Amino acid sequence: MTLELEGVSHRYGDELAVSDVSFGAEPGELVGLLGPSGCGKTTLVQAIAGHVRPTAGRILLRGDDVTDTPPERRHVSVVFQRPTLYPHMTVSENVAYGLAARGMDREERDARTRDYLDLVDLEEQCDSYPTELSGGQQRRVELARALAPQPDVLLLDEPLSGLDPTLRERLRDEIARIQRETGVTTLFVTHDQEDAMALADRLVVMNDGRVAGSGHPRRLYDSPPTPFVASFLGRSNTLSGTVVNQDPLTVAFGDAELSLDGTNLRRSEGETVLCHVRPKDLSFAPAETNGASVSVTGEVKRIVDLGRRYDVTLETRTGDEVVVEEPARPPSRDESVSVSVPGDCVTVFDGEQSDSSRLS
Amino acid sequence: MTLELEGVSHRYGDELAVSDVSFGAEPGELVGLLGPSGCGKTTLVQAIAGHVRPTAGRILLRGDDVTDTPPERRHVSVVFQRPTLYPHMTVSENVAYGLAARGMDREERDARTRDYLDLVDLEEQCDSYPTELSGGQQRRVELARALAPQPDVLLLDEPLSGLDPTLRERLRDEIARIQRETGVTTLFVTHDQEDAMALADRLVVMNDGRVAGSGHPRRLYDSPPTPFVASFLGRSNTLSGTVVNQDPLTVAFGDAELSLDGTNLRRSEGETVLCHVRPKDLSFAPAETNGASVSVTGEVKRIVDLGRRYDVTLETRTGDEVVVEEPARPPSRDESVSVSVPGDCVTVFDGEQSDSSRLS
Amino acid sequence: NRTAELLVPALLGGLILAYFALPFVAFLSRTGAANITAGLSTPETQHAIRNSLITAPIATAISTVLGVPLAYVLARRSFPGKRLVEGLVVLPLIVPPVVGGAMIITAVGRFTPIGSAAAAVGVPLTDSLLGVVLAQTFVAAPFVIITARAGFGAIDERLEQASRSLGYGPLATFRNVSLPLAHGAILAGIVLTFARAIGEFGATMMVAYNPRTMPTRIWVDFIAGGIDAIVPLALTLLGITLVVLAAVQ
Amino acid sequence: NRTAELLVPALLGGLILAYFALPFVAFLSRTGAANITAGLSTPETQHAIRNSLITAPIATAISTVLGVPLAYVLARRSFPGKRLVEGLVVLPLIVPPVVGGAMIITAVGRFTPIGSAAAAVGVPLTDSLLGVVLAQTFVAAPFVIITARAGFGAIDERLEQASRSLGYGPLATFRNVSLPLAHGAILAGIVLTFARAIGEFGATMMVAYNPRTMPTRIWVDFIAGGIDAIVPLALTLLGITLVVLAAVQ
Repeated sequence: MTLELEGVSHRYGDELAVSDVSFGAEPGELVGLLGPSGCGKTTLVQAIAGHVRPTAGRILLRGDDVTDTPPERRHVSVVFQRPTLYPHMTVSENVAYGLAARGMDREERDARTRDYLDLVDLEEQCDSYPTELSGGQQRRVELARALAPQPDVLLLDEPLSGLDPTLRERLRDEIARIQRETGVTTLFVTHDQEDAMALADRLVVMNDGRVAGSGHPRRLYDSPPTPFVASFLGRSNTLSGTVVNQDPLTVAFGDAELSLDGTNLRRSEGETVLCHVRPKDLSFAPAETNGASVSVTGEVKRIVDLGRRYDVTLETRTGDEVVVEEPARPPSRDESVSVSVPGDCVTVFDGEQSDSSRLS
Repeated sequence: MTLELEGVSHRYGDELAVSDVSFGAEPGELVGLLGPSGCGKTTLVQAIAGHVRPTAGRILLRGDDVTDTPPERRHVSVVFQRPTLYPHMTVSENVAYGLAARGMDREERDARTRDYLDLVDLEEQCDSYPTELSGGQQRRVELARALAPQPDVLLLDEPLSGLDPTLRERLRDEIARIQRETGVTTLFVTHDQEDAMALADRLVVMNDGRVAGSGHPRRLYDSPPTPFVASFLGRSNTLSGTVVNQDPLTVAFGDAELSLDGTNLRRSEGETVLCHVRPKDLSFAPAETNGASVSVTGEVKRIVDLGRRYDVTLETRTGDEVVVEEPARPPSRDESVSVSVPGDCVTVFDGEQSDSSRLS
Repeated sequence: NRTAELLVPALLGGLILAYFALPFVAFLSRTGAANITAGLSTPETQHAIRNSLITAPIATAISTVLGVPLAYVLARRSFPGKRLVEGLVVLPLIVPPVVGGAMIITAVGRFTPIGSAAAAVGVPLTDSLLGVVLAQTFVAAPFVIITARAGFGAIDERLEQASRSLGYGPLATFRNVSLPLAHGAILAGIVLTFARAIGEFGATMMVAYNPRTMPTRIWVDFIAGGIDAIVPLALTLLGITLVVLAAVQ
Repeated sequence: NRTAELLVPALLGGLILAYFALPFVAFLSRTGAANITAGLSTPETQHAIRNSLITAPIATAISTVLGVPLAYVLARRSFPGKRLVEGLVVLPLIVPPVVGGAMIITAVGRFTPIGSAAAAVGVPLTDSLLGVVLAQTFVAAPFVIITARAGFGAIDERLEQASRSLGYGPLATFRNVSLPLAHGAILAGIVLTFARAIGEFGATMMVAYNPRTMPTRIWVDFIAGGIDAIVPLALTLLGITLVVLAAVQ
C-alpha cells in the first residue's frame, strides 16, 4: 500500500474529531474520501500531510510509519480548497518551488517545470503572476505545483468546492486525466457525491468522525451498507415493510409482497424492516405484482420540475413518503398512482442501525 | 407587476457589471435569477434592495419608481448567502427587529414574531442566540426575520450556497413551502441550475451582465434561445450539421439526415449550423434513421460511472464530442456505437450567435 | 523535533519579553521600600492627580465623540481625498510628542492670533488645563480612531444592509447594529486613548508645563528628589491606567 | 439625501481632522521665519542629531530582530501562558513613558546591582547612549511586534503548509513564504517603531537626560529660548521621521 491509516483518532480538546479510522490506497489508486462537512475529513488530510499529529493510530507511507515525520519529509503534496499559490512568485516559480527543495539543478528544474505546465496546458502563462489567472487556471497551476516533485501521495482537499458547475465539471475531467497520465496515488476529499463517484476507484464514506462504509463506488451506491451511506451517496427512499417469510426473505408493503433473494439478512416473521430504494429505480407502472417486483400505490403530493427530470413525491397508503424520479411525463397532483419497486434495487436495513445512523 | 427593472445598467469605475437588464415579477411569483459568478446577479440584488444606485435605468416596486428611494423605505427584504443574524440579539429579537421599525406595538409584535417562528418551525429556539443554532436553523431564522415585516418583495441571494447537498435540498423544499404559504413575491438568485429549476415559476438567465434568456423553466430548458442558456441550464451537446433542405429544415450529420419541423429558422442549403441536444435525450439504439430521428455513430472515448447514471463520451465520425447519459448498461470503451438523436429534442443555433455567446 | 523549531524565536522573543518584564517587576518590588501615603500627601502631588483625572477623561471623551463617527466613515465609505484624511489621522502618531507640542504652540500659543484672542477672553490655550487637554487630544485621539475603524471594518456590511432593508435609517442602523457589534473595538480604542492621554508627557511639557499633571509632576520631582521621590506618584499613575484597562476587559 | 447621512460624521470628524491639521500647517508656515541652517549649526544641536541617528536605528533593529520571531509565534501557535505574553507585549504601550523610564531606572539604574556592575566595567546603562537605546527599545518595540503579528496572522496558514509539503522545513518556509508575504506589515511596524524611538522623550528624560537626543535637546532649547529657538531642530526631527516613512511606502 502506498498510504495506510491504522486506527487513526484525533481529539481537539474535548471534541473527538476522528475516531478509529483505517483505510489505505494502493499504488496509482484514486481513493475518494466522502462525507458531510464536519465529518473529520479535513483533520485526516492534515494528519496525512503531517500538520496534525493524531492522538492515536498510525499513518504509513510506502510501509514506513510517518506519524511523527514532519511534512517536508513525507513526499505528500496537498491541493487545498482555497488557492495557496504564492502571490510573490510567477507561475513557473510556483511550480518550481517544490523542485528546488529537493536540490534539483537549474536545468532539470526548468525542464520539469515546463513538463508539468504542459501537463496542465498552461505553458504560455509561465511568467504570469497568480492574480493574473482565472480561478480555473489557478487550480491547474496548483495541481502542477503539487505534482512536479512527483509525490508519493497527492491529497486533493475539496479542490472543486465553490466553483461554478460548468467549471467544476471541466476541472473534474482535467483531474481525472492528469491522475491517469501521472499515475499518482491520490486521495480526493469531497462532500459532493457526484464528484466522488465520477473520479474515485474506491470510496471511503465518513460520518461523524468514523468510516460509514467503503468499497467500489458502484457497489456502495447499489448496495449501501448503512442508511447513512444510502442517503449520502444519492437520494434514497425508505419504505417500512413487514417480514412475512424468512427464506427467501419476503417483505409485505400493505397487500403487496416482495421476495428479496439477494440478501443474507435473517429476520423473524412479523418483524418490521426498513427498505431502501433509490428514486431513479422507481417507475410508474400498471399495478402488477410478481415475485421480482412489487407495486406500491400512493397519492401524488408534489411535483418538482428540474428540467432533466421531474421529482414526484407521493404518500403511500402505509404513510411513507416516496420520491420517484420520472424523466418524461409526470402524473398530476393528487392523482392516485402505482409505483413499481424492483426487488433487486431494494436494500433492507436493521431498524435500530437505521435509527442510530440517520442523518441529523 | 410587483417588481420591475427597466434597462438597468451599472458600472463600477470602468467596468460594466450590469448592462441594460429588464425583467419583472408578478405578485406572488417566484422568479429565479440564474447565472455564473460575476454575471452581475449580486449587483442587481444590491440595486433592487437599494444599496447600489444603478448608473442607468429604473427600478419600480408596485409601480412606483424607487431608484432613488433609500433601502429602509422600499419594503424589500433580503436573505444573503452568508448569515446576517445579529449575534447580540436572541432569535425572537432578530425576528422582531424589522417589526419595531414599523412602529408596531409590543403585543402585536410578539404575536407576529411567534407566527413567523412557527412558520419556520423554530418556536422553541426563540430565546437562543444565533451562535447556538445549526447552519440550517440560522437560515430559517433569517427567512423568518425577512418575512415577518411582510415585505413586498423577498430577495434570496444564493441562500443555499455552501451547504451540504442533503441540507441544501431540505432547505430548498422549505423555501418552496414558505413561499407558497406566504405568497410573497420572491426573486431567487443562484448559480445553481437545479435549485433554480426546482423553485422558480419563471427564470431569468444572465451572462456577462446581460439577460441571456428568460421564460418558463421547462420551456427554457427544452428550447434554449442561445447556446449559453442551453449549456448553463443543463449539460448540452453541440453537433455541427449541414443544411440540405430549407422547408422543412433538414440537416445532415455525415450521411444521416434529420428534418426539424419545429424550427422557424431560415437557412440556405449548404450552410453549417450548430445543433444542440441534451445528453439525457440521446440513447444507444440500433442504427435506424427516419425523418423524426437520426442515428449518429461514433467511438466510445470515456465512461464515467456516477452511480445514478453513466456518462458516456464518444467522438462522432464528424469529429464532434458527444456525451450520452445512460441510466443502466453502458457500452465498453473504444466500442463503435450508434446514438439515436430525436429531432424534437434538437435546437438549431446560428453559427455566429453561438460563437459570441459561448462559455469562456 | 517540533519544539526545536521554536527554539530561535523563543530565545529572541524571550529576551525582549524579559526586558519588558524586568523593569516592571523591579519597579513593583521597589514600592515596598517607599512610603506611598506620605508620598501622595503633598498638595502638589494631589493637584497633579486632580489635574490628570480632569484632563485625561475630557481628552478621551473629545477624541471618542469626534473620532468614532470618523472611524465609521473611513471603514465604510470611499471619497475623494480619503488618503489625505487617513494620512492626517496617523500624523499625530508619527510626529514626536515634543514636536507635536511645538506644533500646537505655533497654532494656539500665547503670541498667535487664536491664542491671544482666547487669552484675552480669559481662556488661555497654553499653560492651562485646556492646554493639557489640547496636548493630550492631539497625541491620543488617533488610537480610538484607528481601533474603532478596524472594529467597524470587521463587521460584515451585509448586517447593516439587512437592517436598512428591515426599515431602519442609517443612524438607527449605526446605533442598533454597527455600534453594538464594534463596541469591543471601540472600548479598546478608548482605553488606549485614555492611557496615552493620562500618560502624555512630551507635548504637555511644551504646551502646558504648568499646571502640572501627574507625568510632569513626576519629572519635576525626579529632578528634585531622584527615583525614590517619584515611586508613589508613578505607581498611582500606573495603577489608574491598569485599573481602567482591567475595568473594560 | 444620501449625503445628508454623512453630515454628522463629517462635521464631527472634520473638527478633529482640522485640529490635527492646524498645528501641522501652523508649524510649517512658521519655518519660513526661522533660520534653519543657523539653528542647526551649534555643536549641541549637531550632537543631538548624531545621538538620535545612532540610537533610534539601533533600538529599531533590536526591536525588529527580537520582536518579529515573537510576532510569528504569537500569530501561529497557542501555548500555555500565551495570554501573559500578550499582556507583556502591550504593557510598554499602556505604561506612561515617564513611568516606563522610572521602571527602567529601578531595574538598571546606577544604584541597582545590574546598573552598578555595568558601570563598573565602563558601560553605564543610564545617562549614556546605551541608556537612550534602552529607553527607546522599551517604549517602541511593541509597535513592530503588534504590527508584524497582525501581518503574519493575515497569511492563510495553508500557504505555509503547502510549502512544508513541498519539502521545506519550518525555517525555510518562514523565509520563503511567511516573511515575504508579511513584509509590508513588518515594514510598517519597523517605521512605527523607528518613529516612536527617534521621537521618544518621556522615558529618555528619566533614563538618559544626558547625552541629549533631538527630543531632549528640543526641550532644553525651548526652556532657554522659546518656540523660535527650536523650530529648526523640530523640523529636522519631523523631516527625518517623514522621510523614513515615505521611503518605505
